[in-house]
Amino acid sequence: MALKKFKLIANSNAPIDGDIFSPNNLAGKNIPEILNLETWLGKKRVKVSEIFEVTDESNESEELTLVFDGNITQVTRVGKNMSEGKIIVKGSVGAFLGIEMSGGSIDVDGDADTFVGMSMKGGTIQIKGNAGDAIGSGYWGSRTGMLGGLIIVQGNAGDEIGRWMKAGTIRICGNTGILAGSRLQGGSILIQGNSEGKLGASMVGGKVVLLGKTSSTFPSFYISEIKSKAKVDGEKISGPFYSFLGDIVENGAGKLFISVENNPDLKYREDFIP
Amino acid sequence: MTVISAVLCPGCGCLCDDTEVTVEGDQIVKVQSECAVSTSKFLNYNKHRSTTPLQRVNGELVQSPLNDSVDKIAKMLIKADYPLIYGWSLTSCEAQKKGIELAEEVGAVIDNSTTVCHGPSILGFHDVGEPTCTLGEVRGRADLIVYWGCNPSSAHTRHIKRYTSKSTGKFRESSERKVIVIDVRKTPTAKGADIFVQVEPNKDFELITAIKMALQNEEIEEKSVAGVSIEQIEEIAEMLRSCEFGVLFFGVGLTMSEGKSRNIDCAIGLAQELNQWTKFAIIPMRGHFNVTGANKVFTWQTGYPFAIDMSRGYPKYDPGQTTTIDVLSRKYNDATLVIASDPVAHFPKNAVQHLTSKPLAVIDPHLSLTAYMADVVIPSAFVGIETSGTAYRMDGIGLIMRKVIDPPNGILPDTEILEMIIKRVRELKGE
Amino acid sequence: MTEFIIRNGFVVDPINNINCERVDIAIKDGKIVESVNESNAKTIDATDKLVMPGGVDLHSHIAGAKVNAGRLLRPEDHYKDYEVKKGLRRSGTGHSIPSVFTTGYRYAIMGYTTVFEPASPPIKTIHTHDELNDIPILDSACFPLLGNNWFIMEYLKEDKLDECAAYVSWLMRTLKGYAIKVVDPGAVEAWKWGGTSHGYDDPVPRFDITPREIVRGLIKVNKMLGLPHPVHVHANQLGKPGNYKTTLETLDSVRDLAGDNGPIMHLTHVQFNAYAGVDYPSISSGAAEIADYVNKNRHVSIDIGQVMFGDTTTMTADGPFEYQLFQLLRGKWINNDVEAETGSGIVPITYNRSNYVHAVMWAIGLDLALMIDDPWRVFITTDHPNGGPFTEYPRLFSWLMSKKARDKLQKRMPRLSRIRTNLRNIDREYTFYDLAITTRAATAKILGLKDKGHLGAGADADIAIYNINPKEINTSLEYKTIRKAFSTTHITMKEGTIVAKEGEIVGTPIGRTYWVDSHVPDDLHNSVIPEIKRKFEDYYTIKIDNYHVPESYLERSAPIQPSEVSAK
Amino acid sequence: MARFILLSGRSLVQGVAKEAGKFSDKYLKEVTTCQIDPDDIKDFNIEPGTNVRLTAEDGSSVVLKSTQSSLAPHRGSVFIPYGPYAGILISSKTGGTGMPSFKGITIELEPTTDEVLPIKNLLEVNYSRGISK
Repeated sequence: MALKKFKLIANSNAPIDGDIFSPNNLAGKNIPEILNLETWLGKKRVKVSEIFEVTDESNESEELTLVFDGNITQVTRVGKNMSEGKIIVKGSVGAFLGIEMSGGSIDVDGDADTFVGMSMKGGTIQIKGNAGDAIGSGYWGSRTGMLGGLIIVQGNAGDEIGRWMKAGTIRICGNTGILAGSRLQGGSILIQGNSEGKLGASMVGGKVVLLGKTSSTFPSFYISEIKSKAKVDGEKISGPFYSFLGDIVENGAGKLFISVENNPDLKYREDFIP
Repeated sequence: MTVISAVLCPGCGCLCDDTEVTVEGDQIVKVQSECAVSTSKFLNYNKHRSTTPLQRVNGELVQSPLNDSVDKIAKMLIKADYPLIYGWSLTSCEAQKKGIELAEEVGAVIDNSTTVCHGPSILGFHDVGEPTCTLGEVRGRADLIVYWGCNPSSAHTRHIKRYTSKSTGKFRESSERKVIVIDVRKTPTAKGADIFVQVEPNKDFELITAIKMALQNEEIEEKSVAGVSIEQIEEIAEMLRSCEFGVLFFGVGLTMSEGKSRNIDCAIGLAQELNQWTKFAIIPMRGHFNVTGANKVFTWQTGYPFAIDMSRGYPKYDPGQTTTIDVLSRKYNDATLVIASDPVAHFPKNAVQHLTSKPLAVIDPHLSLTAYMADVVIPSAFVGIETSGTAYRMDGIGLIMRKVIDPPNGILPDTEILEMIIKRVRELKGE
Repeated sequence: MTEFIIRNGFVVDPINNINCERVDIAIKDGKIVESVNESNAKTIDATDKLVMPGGVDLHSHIAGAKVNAGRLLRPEDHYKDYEVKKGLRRSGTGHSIPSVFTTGYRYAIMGYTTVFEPASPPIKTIHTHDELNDIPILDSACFPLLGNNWFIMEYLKEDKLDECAAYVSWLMRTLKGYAIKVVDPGAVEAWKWGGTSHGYDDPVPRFDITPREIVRGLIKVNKMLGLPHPVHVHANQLGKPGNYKTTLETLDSVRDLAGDNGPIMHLTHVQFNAYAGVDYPSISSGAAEIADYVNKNRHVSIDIGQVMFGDTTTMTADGPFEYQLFQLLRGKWINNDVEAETGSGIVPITYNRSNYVHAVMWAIGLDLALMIDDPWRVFITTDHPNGGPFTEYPRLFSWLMSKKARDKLQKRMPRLSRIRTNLRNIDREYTFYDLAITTRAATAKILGLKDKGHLGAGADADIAIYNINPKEINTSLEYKTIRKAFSTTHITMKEGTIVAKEGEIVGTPIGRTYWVDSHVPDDLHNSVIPEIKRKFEDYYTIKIDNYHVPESYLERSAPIQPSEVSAK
Repeated sequence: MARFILLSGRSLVQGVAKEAGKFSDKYLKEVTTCQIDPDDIKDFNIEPGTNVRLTAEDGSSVVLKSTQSSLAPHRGSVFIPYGPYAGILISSKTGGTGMPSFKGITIELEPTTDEVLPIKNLLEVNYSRGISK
């Protein structure tokens, strides 16, 4: 199969709808056909040829690979609905990356804007830089976030990651903002860095594991024990961890694991271990 | 001399409708109102305004003909790849409708100032709903009033007297009511409360959660939460649970601080849960006099309350992307029309930086700070003083605002200015 | 204005006793006329098509505070169902609670031209009119909610019927309202103190009046004022197993007030009030008992409030009902109590075919439609959007017209739901004539709209032409064709303007807003006004002057004169 | 230099003064005050009425006039009424909600001898185009 390379040449900073850029959608299309596809640059209906240079390169992979050369921060919804193939962004990318994707993989060298993997069902998204807010969440009002798949952020992530998430895994290698795992219903969130707080607010299920430190914990999480390891996606993560259950006020049975070593402030909670 | 009564006040979201205005010739000479903001508004509305449109020429704003200014705005919006139309909270529903029509016509993002006041309330509302009531229900029944992160004594000066603790309703004397104020500072409202609870900044979510725990008789494994003692938390919970009709008013103290939309989600959840024990409602304290109307009109015409992207000819709603601050900070928009709002006076620095680096037009009765930085300014008539129109009170009651005085010669209402722009846009597009 | 002749269609016009006959219809100045000058008139060829009067929906929540709150609550309901601006067509969003423009277009595309909003909190009626003004094409009106109104409860408690009538009359005129609407009488006031259960004879807290007294009082008032529509009642105990008894009690409580002029009470979305059983696991159909009562008593009409499977949004002035639904579903919940008048609640719901309770509800709606013999007194609604969005009507029509269609679906529902309802034993199938009665002729009649629901000379030229040949189709078997045909008209005409053509919007005239210009004798009026003003100051947080909806506020005002003013 | 939490919000005077015009002295005076807790004033040796410089995390800064808060105690937080001065310090990070952080952001505060800029100059210094007139 082929590799298609895209270079952004738009002379406007208006948002571009990238929903046509998925391996599913471009499979079997040649360069002229791709250049002739239409999308939106702000309010203007444009041909791909007006905003991208596209070149063909063969590779050995059996799957179609789309490579974006350089920053495409104004391009949103890249990889929408994709179920196969690969997208590589050699730079930073706009919001809604991999929205509703169910398979395949997306690699971003730079940063990603908000709502990475919104309503995602499967597949893998990997961000080498930082990612914005509400990773793995769902559409407003739907009370359903990510349903499956894996999101890895090598850098830091914003607020409210995994909001309303039901299944799948989010791994943040750096730090996160507030409210990671808020309204979490299932799935796992692993934060290797620090959390700015309000961890797991209103969660009812699923698991949040924090290796770094958090400024505070909610009173509505009850400590149950100190565990030496936490499991995320079958992988055993070494602790020890304070293991909490919550969010009590939501009748929640979510699990919150917080590093003992990095959170000496929480020592007083040990008195409450049943 | 004419005395006009039952005048609606365009001062704030309370939309008090018992103002009496005395007009002599072309001047308002007297205002009967118990509110300093209202009096100031009626007596000063006519200052700091231009009576002709202005355009920027060589860096200076100079007087310009109306038609030419309309033409400039139409062209600016047509030419832009991603225009933004922002404001709407200080004008009528009729003008807001024209705004949607214009946005649809030019493919703009249209947003109202909800985006920087109660936007998070709406986002929280999308997830959980809201048990609420009109202000008359509060006056008629409530024996417990909670003000959380709001300061009506300063921002909604007659709220307490007209609707809550100092009012008397069919089933409730003012003496039977208790007031709890929860805020980060001991505000003037707090000083008049039965109980003041000082919450640490950014810890409202934690405090609401702790109150829920106390309601559910869950043990709190802390000595205090958010700077509030467990004893006081339990006391508040008991008051909430045992009242006959309680209402929680919340302000931007809750929507703007850490947690934003989740604070509201959590607070609404508290109000919903309290209905197991008693009757409980929650009401947002809306600031600008018709920001509620902007949400209503936008919603019935498009399905969404704010942050609507019309760039593809249909309403698309992606708060966090299509919200004004997010559009500006990503430098997406390449032209802006501001109407009935003054973002330069309130927005964060880098948002204003982008706003003022691209073509900018303003429609406003005042020469606002934004107007001073604009390329085109069209002065408009004051809604609720110089022109009539519908507005919605903070609790969703629609009221028709009166016109009490004529605008200066040549000054048109927003509706007419917008109609002219729409017409010009259609002409230029060859429709 | 253009003149038209619609030629060669098969016309179904029950009011004029026309049943699938080839009749040409002449149109001039927005009205149907005996004939037009054929050389000037444009011909619309309706050969082998079905021609009916425009649809008249008497109960559909399309405008006002709670409808809009529903839209606001549910961006997820409509973000994938949108309409792009195109020509005359404004953009919008749809699914269960469409935005205003989309509401008008979608109704018009299905051949409906008159749709009434059945619940307007009086103090929020400016809002209702705001939206009705913005709904294109459709003629409309709104019913003020009066069943929990403080003035009314006080007047009726004190037996001040004349004063009550004067108040209602003032209200209709002040608000530009059309009919008296009663929702869960007395119980909403009780709910304002947190009470959630209220029987027909339970006194309202602090008012000491029962729902029975409120309903009877308002029916008397309605008669005194000669309002064009019977009192429109949403009965107590909605949604509760066993509630069919309350429904029968309500119907029978006003039998002695009946006259010779047909129904005095319209009981709405009766499906939700026709449950036997004692709890949800034992819920079953009480439709037979209600149908039997309606068949035997001419003082009542009903609409069914059919449940359609899928996701929708329940919304009603019945706040206590929605609170109980919230307790059951634990999802989103809105409650909004309105000062001195009424309340409302909203809860999203997904009706699921394999859910026993939902399957029973589904069958009950059809039980009612098929077991009540007189199509002039049973109307087809989904109580949009409570039972399902109005856009589901074509599917509902296909079930009414084809036993095969409903049997096929019911086979895939829980067995008990089939046993505990009547539908499986009902063979009746609606004809096109029945359908035309129940969706336009009878609804126009019960609303008192003389120019609607028929195609005789003098009627408004509101016409739906469907792509179906009623002479050739076997409706029992070809239910999919029925569904398709009623989804999209060939042509919809509103007052002589072609508004929709094969699913495209081609005209967007402004619809009328009907209201009743009700009056009582001056001396009576003058005697109550001071008291109304005094109480108003106490009960409300706005000035009485600002309660008023001026006639000029309506985009297109259509006042109706009541038939007689008979207050003593 | 001390770290504080910044709260910006409406004040009655600001509400009344803005109706009198955003170039009025009254408005300027109100929106350029920084209200500090009396104990913080003592601890950090700030003379009420003297100027202080507030600097946000991104380096943006404004000079305001310090005043002793009448709504104390609120140690660790300072209050500025809404206005273009507060705007300079506020972050446009919305957390995916559209709402910038008007309240609860961290700032550095230090005494300064620099003057409080008039509004016109404030806008000229911070934005790409000046104001006219």
